[in-house]
Amino acid sequence: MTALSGFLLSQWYDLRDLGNPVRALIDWINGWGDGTTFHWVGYIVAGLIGAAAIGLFLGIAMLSLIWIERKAVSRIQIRYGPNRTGPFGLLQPVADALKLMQKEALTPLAGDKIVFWLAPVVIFIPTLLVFGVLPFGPKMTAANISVAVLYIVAIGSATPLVIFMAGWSSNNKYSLLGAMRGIAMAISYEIPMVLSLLGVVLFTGHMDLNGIVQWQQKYHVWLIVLQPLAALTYFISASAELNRTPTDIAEAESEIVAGYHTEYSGMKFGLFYAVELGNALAVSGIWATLFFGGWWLFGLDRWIPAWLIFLGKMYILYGALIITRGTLPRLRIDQLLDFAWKFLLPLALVNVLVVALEVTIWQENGISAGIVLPVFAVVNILLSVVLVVGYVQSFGFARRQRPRRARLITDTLAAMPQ
Amino acid sequence: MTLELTGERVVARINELLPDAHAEAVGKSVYVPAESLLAVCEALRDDADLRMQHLTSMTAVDYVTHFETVYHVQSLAKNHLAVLKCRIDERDDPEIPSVVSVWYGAQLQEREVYDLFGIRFAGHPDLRRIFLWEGFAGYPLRKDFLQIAAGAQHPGLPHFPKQEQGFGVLTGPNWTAPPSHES
Amino acid sequence: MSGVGPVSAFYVLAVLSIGSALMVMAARSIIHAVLFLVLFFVSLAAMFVLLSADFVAVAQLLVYAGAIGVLVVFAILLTPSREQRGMETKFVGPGLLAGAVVAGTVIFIAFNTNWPTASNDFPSTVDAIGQALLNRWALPFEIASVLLIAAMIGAIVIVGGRGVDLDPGAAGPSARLVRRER
Amino acid sequence: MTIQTEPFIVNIGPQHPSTHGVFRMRVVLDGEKIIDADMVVGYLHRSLEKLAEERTYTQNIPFTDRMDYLSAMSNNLGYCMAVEKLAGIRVPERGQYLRVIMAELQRIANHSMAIGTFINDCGAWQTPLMWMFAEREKILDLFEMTCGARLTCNYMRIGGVAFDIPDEFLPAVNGLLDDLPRKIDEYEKMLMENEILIARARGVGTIPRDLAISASLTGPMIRGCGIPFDIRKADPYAVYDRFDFAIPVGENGDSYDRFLVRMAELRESVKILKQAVPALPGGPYKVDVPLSIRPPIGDAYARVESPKGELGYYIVSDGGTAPYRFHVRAPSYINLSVLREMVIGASVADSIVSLGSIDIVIGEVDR
Repeated sequence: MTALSGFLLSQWYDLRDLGNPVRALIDWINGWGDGTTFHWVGYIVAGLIGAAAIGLFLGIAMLSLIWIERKAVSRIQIRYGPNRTGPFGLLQPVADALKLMQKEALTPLAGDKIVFWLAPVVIFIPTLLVFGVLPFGPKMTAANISVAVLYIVAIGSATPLVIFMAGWSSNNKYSLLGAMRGIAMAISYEIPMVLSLLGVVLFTGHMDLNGIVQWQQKYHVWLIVLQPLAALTYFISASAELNRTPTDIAEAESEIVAGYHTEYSGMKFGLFYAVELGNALAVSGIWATLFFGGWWLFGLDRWIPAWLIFLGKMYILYGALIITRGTLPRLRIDQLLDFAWKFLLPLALVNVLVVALEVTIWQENGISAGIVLPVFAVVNILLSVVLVVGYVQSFGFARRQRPRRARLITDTLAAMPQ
Repeated sequence: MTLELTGERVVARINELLPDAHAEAVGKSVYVPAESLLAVCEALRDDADLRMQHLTSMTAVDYVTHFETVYHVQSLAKNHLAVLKCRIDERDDPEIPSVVSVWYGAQLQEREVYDLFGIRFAGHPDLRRIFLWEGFAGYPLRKDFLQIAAGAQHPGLPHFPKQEQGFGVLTGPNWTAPPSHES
Repeated sequence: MSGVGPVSAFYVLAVLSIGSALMVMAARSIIHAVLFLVLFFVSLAAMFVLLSADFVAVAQLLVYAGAIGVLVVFAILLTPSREQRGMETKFVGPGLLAGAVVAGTVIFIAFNTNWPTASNDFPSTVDAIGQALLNRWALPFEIASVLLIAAMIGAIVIVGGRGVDLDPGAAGPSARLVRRER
Repeated sequence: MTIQTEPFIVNIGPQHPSTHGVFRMRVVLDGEKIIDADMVVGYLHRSLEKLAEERTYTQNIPFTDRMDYLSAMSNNLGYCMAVEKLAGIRVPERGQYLRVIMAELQRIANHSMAIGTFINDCGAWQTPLMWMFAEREKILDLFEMTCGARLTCNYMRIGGVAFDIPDEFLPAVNGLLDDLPRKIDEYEKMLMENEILIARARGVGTIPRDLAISASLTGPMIRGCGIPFDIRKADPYAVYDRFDFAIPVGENGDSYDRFLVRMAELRESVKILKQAVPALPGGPYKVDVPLSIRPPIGDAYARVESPKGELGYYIVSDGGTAPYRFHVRAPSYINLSVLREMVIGASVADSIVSLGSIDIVIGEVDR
């Protein structure tokens, strides 16, 4: 038994990292012929495996997320949620998908048909591309590019354009309003998002996600401790771009029906729905990678497969998104933009300044990390608490001194205006 | 308990305020001639004694020989209620002054009466049909509405309102109903 | 740039970028033109990836596809619709002439410049760019940022405070829906 | 230099998630700002007033259920009171108490729904709606227990109520009454203190006090403006004058105040119920009234405080078995007359909040 497990763990199909078997396969292909002629086969096979893995993962993840989200939200809403299809309603997502596929795919007569058809397809691309750089394990990154953080931002910045495509081509006023709102919001929230990511990049000196995880592994600390402000601003601004409830102004159901995807039906709507979930998952994945150590879990990753740790973190953080969705009412667009420009942006700027100072102090003086990191952690946490609480107090949307209860009148006639 | 003012009481007050209003009391209600309706309503609203600030309900009744509009007005401060009625003898094109300038709340109720009884309210800022569409033939709450011979004409538009005039908002005072089948 | 993969990728991208650039001109609808423009930006970014210029590629995507594309879209949405329709222009001749001159110049430069050959060993471009921007070119960088901020504030001053002037009509129920003119 | 923009006409409704039925608001937008608004109703017009002229007085009771289908009991009550006033019928004590109990339960059910949908209109993802539904559900169970129907109860009769309550009704009501205050506390804590809700609803759809009076507003709409006008106090019907309760009023007349008023009214209704249920007397629950009653010639106007406001019935009798004229003063409809004032100048999002705070039911607007 020990021999078997030792063999398993030492061999290329070590399941702690699924990158190992793939690497072995590619190496084997590359070894064909004289060792260089068939490199292009390896090139293509590697690409195909990466794409297939992401596609498969996303497919399963989205199906599971539909169920998880519906179930969790229904618990918040004191109801049972799906419980008829399959055990615990587990087959509900499948049923949903089947239903959507069977539905008629309507195309507005006066709309722009090509763009209308293209939008739900194109909107999938950024989601897929983001998952391409997420490190599921030490060697489990489909594309380990050196500017991954910037890449994520760049990919995300393409989404508003697709939203616009969907909204404009529907030739529906609600859709157009939704598209305009979506673009305005995406532009505003990109700035605090980039700035909060800048804090992380400055602190770690890495722009590739694996490097950031390894940095956290090296100093044995999660970045949320060192960068609480960045974690907060990133979470808020990234989740704002997801079009989920507190910030779903682009598809605000009660105002503009469904925003940019009002006119979509059938599987085209299903794609938008899936992308929304996929993006939410991507954001929680990025959040987990940047601020919660990614696949690393205080040495436990030696025994637990790294990808399991990462998936666990990702799903737990996704829970935070579900809770915000289930509990908060929507903000108005001007309040949302105010929030981005007047609350998140200053906080993110302060964070960048503080990080720059700290990194300079650390690097220039060559102080050992053991001393400097705990100090930074305490300072940053205190600073972020003070800043957030103080700012909320002074910025607060509504003033404090307002009646929060209705006045009760027993003698109505006397209280009538004369 | 809201005091339901008797007709005499209200008429006495009206006669004090407006001697030539010719209001006349019948039981609990006050019959006001259409010519002095607006003046009476305004006086009742502004009178410190009655303070009829709140138009509770406004409707009309078709008595076949004549129409009657009924106004239930009340004072929140004094907690009393009076019933004003106004008789319209004309049937083909009944018209009566609008009280929207006195009570803003009459706006929708007068539109409803116009829609269902065909009583025109002179001075109403926005007199359009509300439940039925412009061009609906007949006024359903009139007692003779069902007497349209079956098959002779279906109430309704001969065609959709947008059919001829291009596009845009086509209901409203600038839009005239297309000629109906009757002619 | 050798090997089957990169070469085939290059040709695909070349066709894509030139094709989309042509379609920008040929598209009748201005929105389609913008979308083709964005496609062109994206294929150019992919081209940079092929040249191992990660940072430039991502910046291209971020700035051009993300920001400029969205800005152009916004500008189009905010202009009245009658100016959006593609129309025949009488400037075909001069346009062609100007295009030919520009193309000729570019081709001339391309063939007559002594392009330095890149080494095969690419260091991380991000590091180099970061060092260059914050050490050697720190002053121009800062001046550019100040200039941009000035432009931004200027734009806000020009636009802000001058709300759209539309008569909401008389208050009360007398105001009516405005008839849409065309 | 002025920026030229084109106004943009948007039809909010008739099929829109937030119009609570087939209501249509035609707005002219400048960007997101509403510069003009107009309402279009009538999609659900069933010509109730005409239909009623063809049916006997008793046959008309089920029609009233279908007006404000969220508060059928109050609708029944108002109609029966009008006919009783016309015919001079006195309802026995027990019938009066049962009517009050049912009307107050209905008020709780309706306000739960109103608050839930209002917060839904503010953009919450159905959570408050579901919570409020849980409470409403229990009350509908009580109705089902009493008269077999949950929504369109058809429970009141001219001269009393249709049936006596079953034995298990009172324990169930008492259980509910013990439970409700705690739940209301919970909801108040969750909803009224919510910063986003305050930001969304405060100062939105503000109605000046004099406009509120002039525009004949009633119910939570006028009470939100600080005017304690409530028929139960001003013109007590049934046995409301025997109970001790207060009228909650708001301060500024904005959407948030209307929400506060509804929230506080839940509590006041519980208070009334807690007094009415133990005091429920024995005896007959209705007087015998012929099915085709012929009230004397004349007219009568009776009104009740329905959850939406003053629900008045104006009935003219010609001495026959059917009303000569049957008019309903529908609170939702008349409350809509300030819609234009509320939404002009606001954004689309705010207009939805304003509309949600009126608490319209299209069945009642169109009748």
